[in-house]
Amino acid sequence: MEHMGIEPGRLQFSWISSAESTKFVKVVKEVTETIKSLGPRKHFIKTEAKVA
Amino acid sequence: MLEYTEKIREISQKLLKDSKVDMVIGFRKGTVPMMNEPTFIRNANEVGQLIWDSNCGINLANYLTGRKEKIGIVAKGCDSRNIVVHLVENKVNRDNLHIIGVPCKGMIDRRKIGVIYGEEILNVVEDGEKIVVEGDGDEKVYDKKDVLQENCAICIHRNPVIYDELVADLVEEQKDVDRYEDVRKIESMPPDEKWAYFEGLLKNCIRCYACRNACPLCYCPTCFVDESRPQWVGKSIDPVDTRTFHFLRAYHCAGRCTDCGACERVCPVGINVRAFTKKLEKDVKELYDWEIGLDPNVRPPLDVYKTQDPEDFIK
Amino acid sequence: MKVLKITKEDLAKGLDTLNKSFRLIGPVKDKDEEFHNFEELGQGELPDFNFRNTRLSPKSIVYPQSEKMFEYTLDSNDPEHDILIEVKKEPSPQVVVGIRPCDAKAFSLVKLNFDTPEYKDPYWLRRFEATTLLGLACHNPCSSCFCASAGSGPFNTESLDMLLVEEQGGYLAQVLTKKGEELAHTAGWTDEAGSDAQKQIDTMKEAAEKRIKSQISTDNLKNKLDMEIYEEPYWEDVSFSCINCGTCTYLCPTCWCFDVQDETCGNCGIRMRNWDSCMYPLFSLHGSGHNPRGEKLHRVRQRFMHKLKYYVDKYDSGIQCVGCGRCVNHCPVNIDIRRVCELMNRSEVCPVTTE
Amino acid sequence: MHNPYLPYPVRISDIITETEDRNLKTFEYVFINPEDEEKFDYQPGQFAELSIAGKGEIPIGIASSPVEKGFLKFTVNKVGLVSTHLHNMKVGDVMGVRGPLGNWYPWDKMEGKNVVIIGGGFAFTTLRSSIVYMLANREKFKEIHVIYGARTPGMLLYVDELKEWEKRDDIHMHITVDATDDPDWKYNTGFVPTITDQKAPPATTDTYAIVCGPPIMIKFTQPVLDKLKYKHDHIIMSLENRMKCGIGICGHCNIGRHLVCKDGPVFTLDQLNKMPKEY
Repeated sequence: MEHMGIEPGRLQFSWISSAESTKFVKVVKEVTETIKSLGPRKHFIKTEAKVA
Repeated sequence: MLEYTEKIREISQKLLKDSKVDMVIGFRKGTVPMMNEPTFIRNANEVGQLIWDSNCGINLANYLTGRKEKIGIVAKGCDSRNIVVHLVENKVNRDNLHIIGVPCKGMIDRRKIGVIYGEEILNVVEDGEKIVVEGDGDEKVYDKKDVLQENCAICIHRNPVIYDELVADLVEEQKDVDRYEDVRKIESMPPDEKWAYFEGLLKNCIRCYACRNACPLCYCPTCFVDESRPQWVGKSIDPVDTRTFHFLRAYHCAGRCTDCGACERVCPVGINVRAFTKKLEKDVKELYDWEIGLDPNVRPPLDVYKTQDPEDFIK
Repeated sequence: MKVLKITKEDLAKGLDTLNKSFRLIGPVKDKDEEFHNFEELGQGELPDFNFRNTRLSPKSIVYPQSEKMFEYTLDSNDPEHDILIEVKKEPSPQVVVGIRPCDAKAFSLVKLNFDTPEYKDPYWLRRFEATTLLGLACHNPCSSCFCASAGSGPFNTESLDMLLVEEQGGYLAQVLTKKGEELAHTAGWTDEAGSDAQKQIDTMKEAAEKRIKSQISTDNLKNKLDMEIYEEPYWEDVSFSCINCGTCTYLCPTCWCFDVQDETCGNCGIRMRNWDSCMYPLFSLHGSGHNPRGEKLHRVRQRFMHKLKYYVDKYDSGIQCVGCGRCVNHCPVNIDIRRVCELMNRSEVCPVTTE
Repeated sequence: MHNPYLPYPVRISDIITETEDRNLKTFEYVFINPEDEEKFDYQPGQFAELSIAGKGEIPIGIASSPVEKGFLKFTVNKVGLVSTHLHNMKVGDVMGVRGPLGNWYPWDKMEGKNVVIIGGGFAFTTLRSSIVYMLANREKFKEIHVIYGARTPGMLLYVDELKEWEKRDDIHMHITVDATDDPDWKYNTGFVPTITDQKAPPATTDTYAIVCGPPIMIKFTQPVLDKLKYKHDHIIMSLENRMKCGIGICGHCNIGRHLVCKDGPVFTLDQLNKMPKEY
């Protein structure tokens, strides 16, 4: 995704077991913070199809 | 190339005569310059149709999917690697195949020659390492190495990796090839530039799916773009949908793509489709030190879990 | 018929004038690629006539690959929710400059499908009516062009409003329709050519036709029964190499099939149509999973049968092909309609045996 | 210019679950603009496109009859994207109907003739339309036979009407199920072709058979009709194919030079014999 121009940070991977509730909260928090700091998405936005 | 053609015919004739195979899949001479047509021969008397030259770029492994007959197949390096992929993915049974291996010296790039010649091309003759182009302009002679398909120019597996017979002695493999110069160039771009690069790349795409359909990996009974429940991707030529098709297709080829170049070769509007697949090929090479299609007995890295699998990208 | 003389300068000037009141579309060389396509010309931009034919056919000028048909809202507060509303937009008047006679002829073949006694396709017809076709005669047909034997020709004037014929220093222009006359008037092309202009054009036409090397024969197609051709054994050989992509159908100026799709974004959406291709299995797939043309042989046969047999019988207007050669040149696996046409057209001659 | 792709807005006025597997529902519609009903002038055998904004359209045979005024009825099998969504809709919901489309059973030819209707499964919809139409114009036809079968009693469509027709003496009903363990089942048991063999009247130049059902039923009914000496131009069938536009333009549903949506869906077997088997 980043290779084709999505800003770095927007795509994140994590592995959380169903038992790791604190890690889940932590990761969600971090992800939302990172995304918020990146601001609105510039690319890869599908609105009404651009057709004739 | 004449000796290749003769040997292919000779082997095919014998296979068909001895009823070792029901059909031989190979190429026949095309009707326009620099094009050959994949074909099948069932009758030993018709092997004269089979030919070999530097216009056999279509990946014949694509014609094996789902076939149940005993098949003789003419296979250059990349075709043979895709046969291996088919074997690994259980798409074809090794016992049903008789692989006629062709040590390959690269396929010529029809588009590239068209551009540098500039005028309409009427005939192209191969003379060893020279390509003679006849057309509306003057006759021109090119070095074959200058007009190779891009993937052939950086190919490091020209020899078939799996075969029952060879049509000629193995060729020397290319050494010290920088396979990923183009990928690195994109990697070094800032995000917006990357975005713009791919936007420019796809601007002419008409979503004819030639790239997908020429690809031996793309054998899904229903491709995700044809799915309506759920509809993963829109069907118009909206640029976001077009891009989604291309990059998702590339993902589906991750760790499976042999860089045979069929996708790029068949594109009617000249898109360098490999710009998508090669990044993943490079990643798989760097992360797992893996090249697909070399050994039918090893499972690919994205198929198996190993404790030492890299996981830096997982937080 | 009036023949005008237009110098290169007058052409440029005239096009500039036309560009003010029309959407002007002409062949433009793609900046990265080796081919030309029809593009909208900006103010002051001139068409590039240094081309044989464009990679994509100009059919999309009248029949875009994706086209909006209706709009709707799903917002239940809107009194018109869930009701499809016609998109109110009249196509702006447009001029296609430099269209080749084969591509123009294609419009007349396709019109038979979109303009029928029972139903009129408003989208296609409105765009077609808003379009003026300023053709460019072909002096140097490609080696794969077979227009002359496909019912068209390098100087064919069917569907054209005006035909430009390049000659020393400028053009002779045949004014063919009222639309053409108006166009010439607006553009300020008024110089009538001398009395021998038509003869001059005819001579050039003859010379161009002679340059066409490739041909097909179609004389037997009509006499054969559908099923006779349908059941021929050669379809396996013809279809073997096909990868079922849509290149042939999408590049073809006479392929018209489309799919209808709804796309919703939030509460609003559009119903649109997109080109479709009989090469795709999905094209004929039933909801039950049954597919009447489930094998690629069926689909390849369908394409050629449609173009060279069904169409011929249905409309009595010749074959549904203008011989532009796009599918011949760009089929990824070199399935050649000329070869298939020969197979379909050949008459079965029983070999005479002498004992 | 009239836009033939624009559906008439309609409101769902009733929904009936027809079969025990709940996969078949009959939808009754009223036109939102009353003047549209007049424009929607149809014949038994025709179909229409049911249109749901955001989902698409599906071609469905018209199950109501032109002699029934004030509403339209369609019986829809749940198979794809649109039909599944439709099955989840409620009375009062707004959607669209576009049509009537296609040709119809040859009513002018069949006037004054015997008519044998042979139907199976959920293909009985336009046949219902036809029966209601014929009963309303009873004097125009001679003998009317109806052979209709489903897998089980619970899979029969329009059960109440079937029972009503069964009671009449101006129509010969031969209802059948493939099998049943229902002790109260008082009609036939057996496949449609078998019942046709037993009950259908012999062929005359004055007798037309309308056959509509799943491919397997059609396949085995045809030899029975041949045995009974029905001429192929007296056997009338209704086809379906994947369709989009419904008006002969989009190219999807062709069989040879014929378009099922516009030149069909009704063909005689005689016509079908000369066409590729692409349906």
